[in-house]
Amino acid sequence: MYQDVILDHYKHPHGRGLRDGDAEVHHVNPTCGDEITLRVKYDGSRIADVSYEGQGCSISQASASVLNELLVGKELDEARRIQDVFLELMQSKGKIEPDDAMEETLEDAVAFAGVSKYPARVKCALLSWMAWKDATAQALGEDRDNAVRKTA
Amino acid sequence: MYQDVILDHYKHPHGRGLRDGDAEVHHVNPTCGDEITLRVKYDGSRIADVSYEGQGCSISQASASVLNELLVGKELDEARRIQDVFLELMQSKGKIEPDDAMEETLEDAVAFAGVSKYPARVKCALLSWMAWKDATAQALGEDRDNAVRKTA
Amino acid sequence: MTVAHQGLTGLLDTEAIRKDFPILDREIHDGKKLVYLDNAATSQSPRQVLDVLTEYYEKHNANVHRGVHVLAEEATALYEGARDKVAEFINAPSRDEVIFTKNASESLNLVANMLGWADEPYRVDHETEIVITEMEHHSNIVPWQLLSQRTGAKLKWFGLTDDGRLDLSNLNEVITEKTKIVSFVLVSNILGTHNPVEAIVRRAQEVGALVCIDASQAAPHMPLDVQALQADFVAFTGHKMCGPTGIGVLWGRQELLEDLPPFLGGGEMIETVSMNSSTYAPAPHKFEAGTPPIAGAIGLGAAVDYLNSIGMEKIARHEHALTEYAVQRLLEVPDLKIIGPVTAEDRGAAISFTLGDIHPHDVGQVLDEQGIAVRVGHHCARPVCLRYGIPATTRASFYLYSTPAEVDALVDGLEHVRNFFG
Amino acid sequence: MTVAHQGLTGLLDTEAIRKDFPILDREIHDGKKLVYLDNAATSQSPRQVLDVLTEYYEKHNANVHRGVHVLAEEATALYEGARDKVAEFINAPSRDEVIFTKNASESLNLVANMLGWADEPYRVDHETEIVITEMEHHSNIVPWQLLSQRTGAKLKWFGLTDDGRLDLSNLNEVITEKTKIVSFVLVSNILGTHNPVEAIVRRAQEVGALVCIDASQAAPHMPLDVQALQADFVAFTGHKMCGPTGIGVLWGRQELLEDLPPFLGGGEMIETVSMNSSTYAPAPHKFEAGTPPIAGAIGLGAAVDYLNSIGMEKIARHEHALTEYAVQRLLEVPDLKIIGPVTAEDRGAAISFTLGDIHPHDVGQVLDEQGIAVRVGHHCARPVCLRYGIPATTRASFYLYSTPAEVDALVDGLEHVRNFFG
Ligand SMILES: Cc1ncc(COP(=O)(O)O)c(C=O)c1O
Ligand SMILES: Cc1ncc(COP(=O)(O)O)c(C=O)c1O
Repeated sequence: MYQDVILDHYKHPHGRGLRDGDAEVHHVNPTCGDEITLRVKYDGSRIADVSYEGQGCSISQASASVLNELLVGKELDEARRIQDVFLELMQSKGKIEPDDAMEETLEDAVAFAGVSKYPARVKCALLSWMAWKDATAQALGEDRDNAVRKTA
Repeated sequence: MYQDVILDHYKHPHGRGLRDGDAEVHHVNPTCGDEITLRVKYDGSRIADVSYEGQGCSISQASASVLNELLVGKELDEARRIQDVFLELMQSKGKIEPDDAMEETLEDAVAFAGVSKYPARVKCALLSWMAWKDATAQALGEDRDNAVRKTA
Repeated sequence: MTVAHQGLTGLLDTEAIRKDFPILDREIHDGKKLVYLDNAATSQSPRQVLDVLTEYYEKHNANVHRGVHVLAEEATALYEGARDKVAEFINAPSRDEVIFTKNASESLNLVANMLGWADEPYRVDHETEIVITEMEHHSNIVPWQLLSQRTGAKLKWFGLTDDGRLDLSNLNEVITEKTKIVSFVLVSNILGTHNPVEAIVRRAQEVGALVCIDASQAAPHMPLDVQALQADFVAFTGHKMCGPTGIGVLWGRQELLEDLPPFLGGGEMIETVSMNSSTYAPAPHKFEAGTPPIAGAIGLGAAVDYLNSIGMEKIARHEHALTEYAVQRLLEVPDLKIIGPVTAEDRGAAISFTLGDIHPHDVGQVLDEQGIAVRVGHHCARPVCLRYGIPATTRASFYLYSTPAEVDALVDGLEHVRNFFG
Repeated sequence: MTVAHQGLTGLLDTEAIRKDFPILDREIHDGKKLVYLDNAATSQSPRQVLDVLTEYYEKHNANVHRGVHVLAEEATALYEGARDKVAEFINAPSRDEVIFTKNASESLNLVANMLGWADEPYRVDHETEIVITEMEHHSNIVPWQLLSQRTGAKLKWFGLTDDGRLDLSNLNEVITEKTKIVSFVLVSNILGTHNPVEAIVRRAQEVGALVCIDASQAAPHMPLDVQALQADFVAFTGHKMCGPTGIGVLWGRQELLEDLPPFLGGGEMIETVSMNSSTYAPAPHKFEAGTPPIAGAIGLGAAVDYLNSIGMEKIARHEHALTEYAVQRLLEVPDLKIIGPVTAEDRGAAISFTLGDIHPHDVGQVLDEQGIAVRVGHHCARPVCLRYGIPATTRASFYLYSTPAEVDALVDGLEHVRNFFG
């Protein structure tokens, strides 16, 4: 499961650190104590930044790094599609052999295919993705609130 | 376990029926619903009568009949000795092969040796004996009370 | 020896099935073949289940959840796989509604305790009522008596008709607006009666009461569909359905399991613990404190596979044919009186009876001497004995491996009992 | 590969012992020999136990108590025989003080619930206090938190010293006249600490509080004498002592078991039942509702026989020697920090540690790839992790079949982990 790509992201994480954002969430994986604080910043429907800080195992840390690399700059719709594919891969119990299309979508994240064989670790890999989803919901909810407030 | 002696006592019980007594007890074997009402009558320290009424399996019924036959007319000390031997036999899990001395003490009651192999039935065999012990304690307790009252 | 059973239809190929059950080859009392008619007390386990148990301990044994090593992953997959199997077996809408307990008794106590500690609208307290029936197993009586004593709730029950059925004539007086929970047995272990669920559930729903069904004698013998039952909780036990001892099931509706408080506290059932307070894992784990009966659950999963491989419909048909035959043959025995429905309609394969005034203990013992294993006593349903004014019954109960020849052996055995004590 | 362990004394003949444990031959990850160092989570079962389980189901399986047929008598004799064995194993004054549960968690919940429903002088209510410690397993925390929430009793606890021992400096302030129950672990499953019983028991007796000891990590590893402990209750679990899953034990003092109310209601635990009220059987049956884990208890009896055949004193000596060696070897690993006593004195054979800032999940996973099974996480003792400011630990835990070579494999494995993430 420890593909070089994963170890690389673990040792040299992308976009780590907390920067300005529209929403912040804190997620914990209670079974192993992995923790992440994650902020999203939107520029309209474009993801301007995903910044994060956390502690945890290599899988959860590398996954956050991959997420940052993959999603920043993308349109929300596209990001959601990517997340769905990643989720599908992680829940495949090692039964999906990523094809070219999947590799194109997930880029470095295909390296997590091996992790999906380890149920105890799938949660680690998904921690940052769940945090991102949650933060996005908050940010967009707030945007809408803000929008309402502004137009009011 | 169903020795002829046991079946005989079951079909033709000795001394069945409730007669006058110094004390009466009612005992139940909750696991199978065997019941007995038993009275003892003492003539000083001599057992004048053990009368009883009850419902239950052949073992519990035959055992009451044997008890009546064996104990009525005996001195209390002797009766207690007999009960101890019977108890020992019943708790032997089929491991005691009654010898002549035991046979002399227990008479027909040695026929219950086979029952001791069946833990579920030992309680049936002991029901009337426990009732007798209890009734005797009551009767003698009362006697003593009576004695105290008389001398007071 | 009578051979009256030729031409019975709907029977299983018991010759093949019996080969799966090592214990059925056992001889007792110097060479007498075992005739095992005590299936309502506990069933036997096929080789297929025993092999799974042994393989678990020889290859995969580890504590479940949280492990990152191979054995822990395997044990967890097997344990949770058993949950999937059980969920499918009872047609549960979600696998997370299947809670593993140690037996049906724990399952029923779990329901009673959840309701005692629950918040409104579920809370059972001194202003509310609990409804059971007079034909319940002690395991579906005592937990409610305890709850009633501890909360002040009133315990009420449905009585029985003379022919061994629930008396529902006063349905609306027994289940009222005050009723919080109605708990009843689907198939009685002593009378064999298969109870009508719909009428009771409809009335319970009318007044907003929860419904708990004790399916201990149903799950082993017929297709069980918790959605069709429309109950809120369904309890049953592994050792009566070809599974190992020490494993039971409580199925509960997801929303309820989410809302209701935990019962036992400990490892596995928590989300996070500090000295001051804890939060709980989602169901089913919330209700599974401590290391679960891992091998037991996996064995139950194997038992479910085995039963499915035969087919629950077919098992039900087999037992129905056998019960019909047994009722008919038993009624031929002089002085024999069936306690419970004297028919095979709406009844399970447990038949209780008295034999003149020969005490059931004696009946059972003399049958045992002939190799025939039946149960005698009050079958943990003493109120039924009180209701019919008898101290005890003899009970013969059948399963998928039971044969008409065993019914014949029983009938012949009873003749012998009569002669012996006659 | 290092061979530093020559000359260790007090070790068992593990070559012979390991032949009894089929799973120890298992190879994982393409031919790597299993190095099983997760014994504090669950132990493995020897052939001798597995054979007894299979033989039970193939020859004697029946429901216990009340049966008059041969199988029922045999099953009952085996089940009650297991109780005799366990009673002797812990030097219980009476066999009737041994209650079979499904696991240690149920045993501890049983105590908490008995005290919650008890009459005076045992009753825990809002004017009383419960005392535990900061090193308890969640199974000895959550039941008391629940009891505290439900009764209003105050929950207090002993803290920990920096070197992983109980801080008893405030013994008299923590245990006071208001204390009704003190419940603590004999040997910690995360720190390995073996706690001093006498001081705590003496203070508890002084104020008239009951004492409950969680011996889950002691019973498997050393002679256990409930009389010498002078506790009122002692809980442990079968699956950690070579027994099957799904069986636990609660030992309790006879007078208490007589006085305290039942917990779960159902079959087997009653004396007589009517719809209006029930009376209960004497202990231990009063506390064993429903069909017990029959095979589990019998398997535990076989495990006790097995442990006795090796000798608990010898097992303790073996583990002590191994622990001493392991502590010494582990301290050679750079960046490794033991969480718990850094000595083999007054400690069990479970050793928790951190390895630099490599997350325990990664440590465990990379060890697993080498065939080495350890546990990672908070080990159901999260307050200990909070206390020492760490998210989790890696834990290696030994048993009678563990060898110095396995310690060496662990140390080599940890070197590999360091290089891998270095
Ligand atoms: C110290 C301690 N107490 C209690 C338990 C709970 O045991 P079980 O999970 O078998 O209930 C464990 C093991 O998990 C333990 O190590
Ligand atoms: C109808 C019914 N309910 C509940 C039970 C209790 O099951 P268990 O003893 O496995 O808890 C039984 C069996 O004994 C039963 O027949």
